[in-house]
Amino acid sequence: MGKRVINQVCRITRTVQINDAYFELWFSSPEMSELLEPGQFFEIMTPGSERLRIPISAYDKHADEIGMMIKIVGDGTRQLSTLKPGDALDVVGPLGNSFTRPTDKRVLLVSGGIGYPPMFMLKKSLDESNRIWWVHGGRCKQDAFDTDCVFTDDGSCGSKGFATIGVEKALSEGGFDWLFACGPEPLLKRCAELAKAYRVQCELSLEAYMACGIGVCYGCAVAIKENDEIVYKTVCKDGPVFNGENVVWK
Amino acid sequence: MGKRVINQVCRITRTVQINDAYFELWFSSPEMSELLEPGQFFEIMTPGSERLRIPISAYDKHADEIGMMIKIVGDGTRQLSTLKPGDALDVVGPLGNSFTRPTDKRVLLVSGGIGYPPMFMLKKSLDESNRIWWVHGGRCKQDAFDTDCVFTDDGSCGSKGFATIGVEKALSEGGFDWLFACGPEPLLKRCAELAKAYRVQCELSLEAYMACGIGVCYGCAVAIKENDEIVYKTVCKDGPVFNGENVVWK
Amino acid sequence: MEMTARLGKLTLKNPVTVASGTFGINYADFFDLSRLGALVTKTITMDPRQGNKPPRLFETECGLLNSIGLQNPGLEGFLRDDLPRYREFDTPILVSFSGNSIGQFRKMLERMESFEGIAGYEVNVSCPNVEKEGLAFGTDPKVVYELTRELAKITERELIVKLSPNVTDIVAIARAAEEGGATTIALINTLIGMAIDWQTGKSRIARGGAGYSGRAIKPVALFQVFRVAQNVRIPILAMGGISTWQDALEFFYAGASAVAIGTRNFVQPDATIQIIDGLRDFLINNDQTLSDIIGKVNGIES
Amino acid sequence: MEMTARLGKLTLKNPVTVASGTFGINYADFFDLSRLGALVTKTITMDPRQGNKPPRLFETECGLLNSIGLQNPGLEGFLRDDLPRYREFDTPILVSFSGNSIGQFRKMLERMESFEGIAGYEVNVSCPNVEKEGLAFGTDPKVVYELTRELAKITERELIVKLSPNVTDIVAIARAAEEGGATTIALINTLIGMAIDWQTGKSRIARGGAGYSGRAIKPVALFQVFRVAQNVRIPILAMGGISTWQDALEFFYAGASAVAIGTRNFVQPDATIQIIDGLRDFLINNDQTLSDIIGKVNGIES
Ligand SMILES: Cc1cc2nc3c(=O)[nH]c(=O)nc-3n(C[C@H](O)[C@H](O)[C@H](O)COP(=O)(O)OP(=O)(O)OC[C@H]3O[C@@H](n4cnc5c(N)ncnc54)[C@H](O)[C@@H]3O)c2cc1C
Ligand SMILES: Cc1cc2nc3c(=O)[nH]c(=O)nc-3n(C[C@H](O)[C@H](O)[C@H](O)COP(=O)(O)OP(=O)(O)OC[C@H]3O[C@@H](n4cnc5c(N)ncnc54)[C@H](O)[C@@H]3O)c2cc1C
Ligand SMILES: Cc1cc2nc3c(=O)[nH]c(=O)nc-3n(C[C@H](O)[C@H](O)[C@H](O)COP(=O)(O)O)c2cc1C
Ligand SMILES: Cc1cc2nc3c(=O)[nH]c(=O)nc-3n(C[C@H](O)[C@H](O)[C@H](O)COP(=O)(O)O)c2cc1C
Ligand code: FES
Ligand code: FES
Repeated sequence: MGKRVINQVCRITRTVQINDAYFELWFSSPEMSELLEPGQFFEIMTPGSERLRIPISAYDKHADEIGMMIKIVGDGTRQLSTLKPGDALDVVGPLGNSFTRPTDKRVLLVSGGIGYPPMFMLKKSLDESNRIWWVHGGRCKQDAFDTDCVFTDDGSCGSKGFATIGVEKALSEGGFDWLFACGPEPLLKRCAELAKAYRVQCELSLEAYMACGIGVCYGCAVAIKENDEIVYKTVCKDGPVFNGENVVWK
Repeated sequence: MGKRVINQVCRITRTVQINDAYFELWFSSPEMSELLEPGQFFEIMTPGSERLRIPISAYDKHADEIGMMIKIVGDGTRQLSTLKPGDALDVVGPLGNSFTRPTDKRVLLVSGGIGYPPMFMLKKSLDESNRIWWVHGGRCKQDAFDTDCVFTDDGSCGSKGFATIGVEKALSEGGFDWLFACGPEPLLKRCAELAKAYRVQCELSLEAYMACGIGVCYGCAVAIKENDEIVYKTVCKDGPVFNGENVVWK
Repeated sequence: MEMTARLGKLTLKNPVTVASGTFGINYADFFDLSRLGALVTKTITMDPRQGNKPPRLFETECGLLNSIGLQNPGLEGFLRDDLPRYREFDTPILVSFSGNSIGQFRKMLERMESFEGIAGYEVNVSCPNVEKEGLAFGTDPKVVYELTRELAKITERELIVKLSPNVTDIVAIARAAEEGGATTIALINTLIGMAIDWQTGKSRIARGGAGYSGRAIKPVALFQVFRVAQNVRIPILAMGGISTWQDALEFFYAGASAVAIGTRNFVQPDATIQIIDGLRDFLINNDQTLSDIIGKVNGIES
Repeated sequence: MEMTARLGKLTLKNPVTVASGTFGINYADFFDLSRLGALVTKTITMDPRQGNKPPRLFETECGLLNSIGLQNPGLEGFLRDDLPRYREFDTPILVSFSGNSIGQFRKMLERMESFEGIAGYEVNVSCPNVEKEGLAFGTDPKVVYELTRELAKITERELIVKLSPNVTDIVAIARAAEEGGATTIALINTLIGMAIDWQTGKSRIARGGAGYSGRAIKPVALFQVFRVAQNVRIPILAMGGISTWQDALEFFYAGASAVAIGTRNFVQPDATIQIIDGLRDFLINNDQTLSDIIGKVNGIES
């Protein structure tokens, strides 16, 4: 790929507690900020940690500052949530490929839960010539973020039900050229199916358990169709963004 | 032995930073305080720890409050040094046997470094009819505590040299009936030799790496002469106090 | 909540016991030992044993090294001093024992047969076999088969064979024990590890190599339990790094019928009770019984 | 500071390399790979391999489970695409490879012999042997001896045999490799472990069992290195949970001539460099050389 990956101990510049489960973490790195593209991610850890790094997507950037949005789901993310401005964060990145950025198209963004941050960054980087509609789904109010159309499983915010309802509605109204999605696998799978049915180009950002993050260990394999063959690609290096048509679902 | 051992989560009532390396930790436990005798120890940990408990001698007590004096030597003791009043401490104890308490005798107390706390408690509990002389040795000023006669390896406090000089001096002046000691092995060994040479009764408090702390795992074995046989005794249950004559030195 | 566990010929009131050598009567200070599903004793040998030179213990980053060397009062000392105290508790007593030849194993078992209050035996085959150049009994399926068969002939009690994990083919050994007449397989005994003080080059344990237990070995134990469960029909008593009731559930899913807690007792003296309570609450909350879980691991595709 | 290390036929500029499968050219983004004592490639096989079904990774409390299944581009793909890139660095390239029969191992080695820029081979014998009912090559001393002898006949290059720790008698296997003509023994490959999601009963790894590496296995690796060092004359390349230069020192004391860093690379991409620098500083501060340390473990009494 030829893209450079950097390992730096960076300073936390800002933290935002969004709600009980989600927080933002901002760090400063002119070098990474310059390289960063939407869809890419970082492998981060607090210095001295003995555990694997935690893969986290880029969410936003302001000049030298890079923002991430993180959901507390276990020990590692809980530990990250205790960081304060001035603390050190050991970052490897930017990692992985990025989304296609169309111009002058109708674009459907779809995010589920913590799939929100990469979509946010993609949206910001899309040319103004595009017309964008963003459907977001979450389990409850906590997982609901400001988008054009919000669904929650329990109806505590936006419409009740799965985001796929909103996706299908949007696509069935027609006119979309592109669908970009990030979120849980069932959502992505449905997006791929709908995109195919409605003949919309589709790029999905996948997740996988990761170790190296740079394409050497083959730990983060995902089955991808390539010239009618099924091969295992690395989510960390060949992805995380894949053409929706090529993903082989479990 | 029939003595009861308690496992309690206690409150830290007080902490004292003695110097960079030593601190005091006080916790409250009416039950343990009642049972406690000088020479005994506790196995302590911060609740939730995954590591073996840390054996720490009783240092002092005031009514329900029990004090320990701890030297920071590694991760576990460093972690303990961060505890604050009100924090929880998971304590197993009191453990092990205790010193003989003579009456109306001349008693020599000897401590080396972190061997100080059990001697402190022993001294407090000795009958006023006894006449006591206490020799303490340490590596440097930090390890020197208030006693009748202090030695440091580097001469930074008290006399320069090993505590054994003070022990020999005291014994050679004669009149001692008892020697109690706690500290590093070479010191204890020399005390045992000197006690024998000067025909003084001798009890030593030994250390060993421990797991269970209650005499079931046989991990803390020390070789002890018993009826002309050499057997392995447990420091945690048969000890930590042994008759100096019976200890088999490496 | 019904939590009984079948272990060979026994029905335990719950599926949690203790790992040999990590527990003793002294734990009665902390809780009522009758609450345990069973009580496994420290391994005893025919003659008293002094054990190994100290230092015998060292805690590594995630586990424990021990080199006790089976220090124990010998069979007669055990029968005279310890067994009566074990019998005071309302839970089956399983006596762990080891010999240096098949004949010695048999003699020990014969002697114990005449004592009441022993529900069964745990045969520790990790010890050197004097008849086979000191190779551990547990490394040779033929020897394990013969030993088990000899012992099965002379007892009607529960006969657990406890395996060492340090073998090329654990399944072959487990099958040999099953064929020989074992009624339960226990695994795993400790791995073998070492630690050296990098500042001085001194071995942390006087003997060099030492038994390695605790959290670090859990994945290894889980895999061996899984493998054996796939290949034998008798129940499995699982151990190896189990510290929480969640750990215990992993072992049940892998195929264990009961679990034993070892190294964790040193950290948390009532670990067994916390695990029993945690399991019971889990089963109640999920409206499940153990049999819904035992051996029901899923998601494996090759 | 003089830190050269002798490894069989090679003299390395320092005693630190990488463990096969945990490293690749991409690490050149983080530091100059020429600083490494040597570069060991991921294991390659004759034909390209897809690898195992995901999920392939799971981090346990103190280690890592992996089930990659030797995904690799095959020998020709490696020689065409990867080897030229490896050769750009000023450090010996050691190609790790594996076959499914002695014949296939030999063919692969013969093909590689005709390529420049390969300093030696690391023979991965942890793979199933199709000629012996799929039992791993590395579990049978006879097979290891034959395989090594066949390969030693046809190369003058450094010939490392990398052993699996999952055997009853590691010394027998190491001796077989030595007798067959190996110039270095590498150990250990991964233990085998498993993890299950206690909430769902799902195996964390699609294949069930998986390679277990990282800090948790360090004591096991150290003991096996010690045992083998006591029993063979050829040098040992040690690996298994090494994360710091202090860890590396333990392995040198146990008898290793060089060390390889594996799982730790994932946490700290420049772990190897930190270890090299730490070792150098230690040796300077103590006015020692590696040979003052290698094999000099003390304090062992039995
Ligand atoms: C490319 C990519 C981008 C991501 N972006 C974000 C993001 O922007 N914000 C966010 O909150 N989360 C993101 N995640 C998910 C995040 O990495 C996990 O939530 C985190 O690793 C959980 O760690 P933990 O220690 O808190 O929880 P744990 O208790 O360790 O694990 C919880 C779950 O997280 C997953 N996980 C754990 N370790 C890893 C690992 N090493 N690699 C991958 N998954 C793992 C597992 O599925 C596990 O079941 C992303 C993941 C990937 C792969
Ligand atoms: C009966 C007894 C009474 C003690 N009383 C005191 C006291 O009053 N004050 C005090 O400061 N220290 C006391 N110690 C020593 C104290 O237990 C150790 O310093 C402590 O365990 C070190 O733990 P760490 O994690 O800080 O250091 P680590 O880095 O883990 O170890 C440093 C050294 O401490 C020793 N040690 C580590 N773990 C154990 C263990 N489980 N059992 C025994 N020794 C261990 C080892 O020799 C090791 O080399 C006592 C020890 C014993 C056995
Ligand atoms: C200090 C200690 C002593 C042990 N003694 C014995 C023993 O006498 N007999 C035996 O079969 N296993 C013995 N074991 C092994 C344990 O019973 C158990 O199989 C092993 O430690 C794995 O379980 P754990 O990780 O939960 O401790 C001992 C383990 C330890 C730590
Ligand atoms: C993800 C991963 C992939 C591995 N791939 C290989 C391999 O291809 N060939 C091999 O010989 N060993 C392989 N190993 C084993 C390592 O080389 C090493 O022997 C083992 O992980 C122990 O070292 P460590 O604990 O430092 O990782 C792999 C290990 C891991 C974690
Ligand atoms: S995480 Fe190692 S290849 Fe993707
Ligand atoms: S520490 Fe277990 S017997 Fe003393």
